[in-house]
Amino acid sequence: MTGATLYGLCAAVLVGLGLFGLIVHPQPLRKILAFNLIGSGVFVLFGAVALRGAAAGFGGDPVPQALVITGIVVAFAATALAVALLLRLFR
Amino acid sequence: MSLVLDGLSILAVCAGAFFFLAGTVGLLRFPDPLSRLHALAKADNLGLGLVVLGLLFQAAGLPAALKLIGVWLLTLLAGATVTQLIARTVRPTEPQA
Amino acid sequence: MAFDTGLAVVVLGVAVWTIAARKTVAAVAGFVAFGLLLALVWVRLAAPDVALTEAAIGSGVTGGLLLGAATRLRRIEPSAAGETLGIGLKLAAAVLCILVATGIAAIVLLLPEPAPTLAPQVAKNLDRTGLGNPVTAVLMAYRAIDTLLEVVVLLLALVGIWSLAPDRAWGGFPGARHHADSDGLLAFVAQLLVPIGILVGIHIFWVGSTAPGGEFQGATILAAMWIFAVMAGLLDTPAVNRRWLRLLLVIGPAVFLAIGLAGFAVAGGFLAYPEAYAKVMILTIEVPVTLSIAATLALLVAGPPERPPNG
Amino acid sequence: MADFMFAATGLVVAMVALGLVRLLRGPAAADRIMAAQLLGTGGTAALLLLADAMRAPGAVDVALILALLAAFVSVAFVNALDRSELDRK
Amino acid sequence: MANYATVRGFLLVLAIVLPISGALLSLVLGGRHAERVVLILMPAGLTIAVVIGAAVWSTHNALQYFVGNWAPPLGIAYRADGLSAAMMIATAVLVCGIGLFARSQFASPQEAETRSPLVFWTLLMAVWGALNAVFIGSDLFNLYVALELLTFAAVPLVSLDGRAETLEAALRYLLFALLGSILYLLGAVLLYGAYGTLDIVLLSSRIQPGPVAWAAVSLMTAGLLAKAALFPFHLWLPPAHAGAPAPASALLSGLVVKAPFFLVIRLWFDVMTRFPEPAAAQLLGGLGAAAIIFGSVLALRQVRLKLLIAYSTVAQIGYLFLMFPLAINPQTGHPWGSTAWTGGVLQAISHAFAKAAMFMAAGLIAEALGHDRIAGLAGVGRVLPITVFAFALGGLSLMGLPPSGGFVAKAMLLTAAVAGGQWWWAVVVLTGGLLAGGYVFLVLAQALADASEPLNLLSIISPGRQVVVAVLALGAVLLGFVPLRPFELLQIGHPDLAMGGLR
Repeated sequence: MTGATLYGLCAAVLVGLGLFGLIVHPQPLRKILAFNLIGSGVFVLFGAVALRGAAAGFGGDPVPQALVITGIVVAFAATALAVALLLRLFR
Repeated sequence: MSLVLDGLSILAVCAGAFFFLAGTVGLLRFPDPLSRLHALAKADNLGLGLVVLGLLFQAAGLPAALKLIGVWLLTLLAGATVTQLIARTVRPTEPQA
Repeated sequence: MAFDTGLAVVVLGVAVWTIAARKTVAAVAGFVAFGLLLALVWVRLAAPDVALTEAAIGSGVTGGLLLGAATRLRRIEPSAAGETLGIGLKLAAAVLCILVATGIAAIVLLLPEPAPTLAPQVAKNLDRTGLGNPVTAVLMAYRAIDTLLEVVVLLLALVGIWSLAPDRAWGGFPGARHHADSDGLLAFVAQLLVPIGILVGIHIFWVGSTAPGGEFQGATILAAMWIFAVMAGLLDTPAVNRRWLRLLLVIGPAVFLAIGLAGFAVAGGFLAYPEAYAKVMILTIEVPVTLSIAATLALLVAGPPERPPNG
Repeated sequence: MADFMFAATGLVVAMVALGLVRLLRGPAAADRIMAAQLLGTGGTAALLLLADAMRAPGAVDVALILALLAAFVSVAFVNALDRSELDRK
Repeated sequence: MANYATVRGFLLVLAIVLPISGALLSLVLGGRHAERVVLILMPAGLTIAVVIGAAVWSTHNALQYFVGNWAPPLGIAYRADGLSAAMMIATAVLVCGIGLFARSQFASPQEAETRSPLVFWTLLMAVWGALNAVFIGSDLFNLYVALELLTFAAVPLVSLDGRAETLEAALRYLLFALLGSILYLLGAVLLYGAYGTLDIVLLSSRIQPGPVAWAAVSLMTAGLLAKAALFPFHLWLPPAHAGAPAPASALLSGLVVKAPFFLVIRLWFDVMTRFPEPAAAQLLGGLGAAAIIFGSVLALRQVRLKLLIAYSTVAQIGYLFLMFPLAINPQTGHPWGSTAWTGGVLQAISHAFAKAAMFMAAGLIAEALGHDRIAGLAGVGRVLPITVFAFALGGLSLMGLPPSGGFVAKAMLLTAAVAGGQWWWAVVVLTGGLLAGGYVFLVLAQALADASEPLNLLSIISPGRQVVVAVLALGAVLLGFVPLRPFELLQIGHPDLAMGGLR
């Protein structure tokens, strides 16, 4: 098994775990946390895909790597908005 | 020459790893927060210091070496502060998180 | 390989913890650790640019934000929690999630060999962007419109957070006013650390055109340092109705748009750069964008205005 | 040498993972911050070692950021503790 | 020719850049200027949409533009086919209507800037830009960013009044939307990993039937369904759409939920164009049918007008998804030629007009009476005749009665169902129409009844706002008078389609 496959499988488990947390946890903050876990899983999957595409002297395909950077920033914005809503709701 | 440097690296990194081990054991085994704090503050800074020392023998050039030392100094500084801040929160009425 | 397997196991273990922990604060603490371990994973995935982003945003700022929220909510949340699922539904959810995970895992194993990749195309056109870092080339040239829209996404999230302010506090100051602590320790350290952090942030931004780094990573560090200074009582958050603040927030996307439109005139297309000036134009975009992102990220963490503008 | 560095990285990660138990169990908030601190330092060390093992100098910058932001997270946590006291009043 | 291509490409860029600039300007100028910026940009945006539509119509070809002159797969393409153009025009008209309607509710402050006007005007522009980006997007990741843009613009509109219940609705909406986006992204990365491109056109030629494509498309569809609030993911919609201020409800119910639906069309008819999957299409149709029945029955049981309209949205979204089993059917030939496809899209557009008008009508009624309890509506017909008339016109379209866009749409779906030998969908369409008739009648019967005592009006509603609502409702009706030929616009940009024509 290659590193890319290993981390790809790891990503699959992360998505499953996060999905479970999102469904079963009643508290919103735990749901937000679980959403971040799913997000991380998806991003690692991007990383595994990038690593598989290593070529032209690059350690990985730069396109999916760049997409992950965008994705992480968007996920942060989502988390910040959700947390602000939550704090306002329970204040 | 490179063999000697490698040897020194291995020695220092091993010593560093040992301090991390000690810090972790302290964190897990010591009975109260304050003694855990002391164990940790010493161990992790020394551990990182030794690891940095070990890596210095391998450093590619002066800028790289300076960067390594910079990382260590930064951690030292941050660690000292945070230790102080934590000590302040450890009071009889401390909140249970 | 043994190292990777070990790392993957630890990552999954911590992930399980963040889902399974009973206390929210503990789960969030687990998530911070998770982010840190992911930074290691990204280094192993030969993606240092992403590792920087994960360390800065994924673990650092998100961690700070969530820890803050969990701590503030810990007394209220248990009582406010909705209904818990019954054991049967939980089991059904578990089965569903295992199915999804297995499915994705199977797809991972089925992905074609050799893997399709755009790396050669990225490399072939790298000269035309004047950049040395392929990831920055993707973000600022090939897929620049993604980046432009993303900066706007961040701004919208901020507008959304501001919209949660009470009407009387509109235009006012986000968050509580922090005062320097009694022994001045935090303020002292902030005075020491913040300048260093700003230098590190600028460094990470600056090397981004040739080496791992870039505007998002640099901006996040700048934002963290600013929040640090606020927490230490060195600064207050700015009132959100200040014109300079609005300008600071908008200058990045505005310059991005302007240079993009200028591309029609000088290079025959939106967000196209003439080869000779590509690097200069990209840098001209990146500097204000970094400032805007830093301000936006910091204010996202600061939250909605809580104190009215005049008093 | 790379093998040794990988092994050392693995060892430090393992130590950090063990320290996590304290992070997760608490009981006091202080314990969690302490463990987070160990995590930051250990993570920094692991990244530096990994940078050497993989000949990836970019990872040193990651370590730098981690060192900087570990302090930030700890301070944010302490700060939130104060704030939650404030909320209660 | 090259010059012409640049000019046309400029239009596509402008369709996104103009509203986004509007949002930025509103934010930076603030105060009274936010509203002015929007009012100035509205006609410009409408013009752009119409010109794009005209260009597509006259060239009988999709407009295409490579951003930064980087061709896919490395770069990102924008592409406007007939469907994009139709959606953009409808969006532009509705945004203008909503903007005019919202002027008094979100009137600009005389002195200091106030919260809700600034947020509303900024986000109105942002929603517009995001919708256009979705409609002309041709790159799966760029579409993800556009969807997130839409989410962040839409969620704060829900909780604009700051009440706890709307905050809760906004949070729930956000969580559903985020789950939807992340599932969509998961599918996208699988497709990239297998085929090395995110561009829809390239992907459609490279994709092969098999577990990878199948899993990716299912994940993306599931995510989009969560965002489109298709049964059983509809739980977030009623509180969110009913809780928002009326102009925001109109925007959310009329337009925002159509964006994920639009992307499901893109996925199923553009990406998977060579591999129709009738069984999966039947499943989508089944969910749609469940949504129609379930949403309509729940709408009948509501006591508050805005919630009734919100549940009706749940039902009407169901109709949209009937086009999948009807269009992807071995017996009716290629999907693009099929009546069902046109009917489904027409349903999306006419529902947008009808629903926007109904939500705004409900808003006016609530503003006048101070409540929106259906049982207390007696006498409203006398006080706000134009408003109630507009509500009735919108209702016509929901029921599918002539003359209305809804009638033509539903008639097309019915025809396709009968022609394709899938009579069970016809039963669903008819039942849904009857139930819609029930809940619309419920409201009208109350509103047109004589009040037992004189109505106590909280505020006088200006005729201008009532007229705006009536014009939008008339738009839904007028769609029913459009002769069939212009509907060919919807099919431009799909080479395999010209042969099919309308049956």
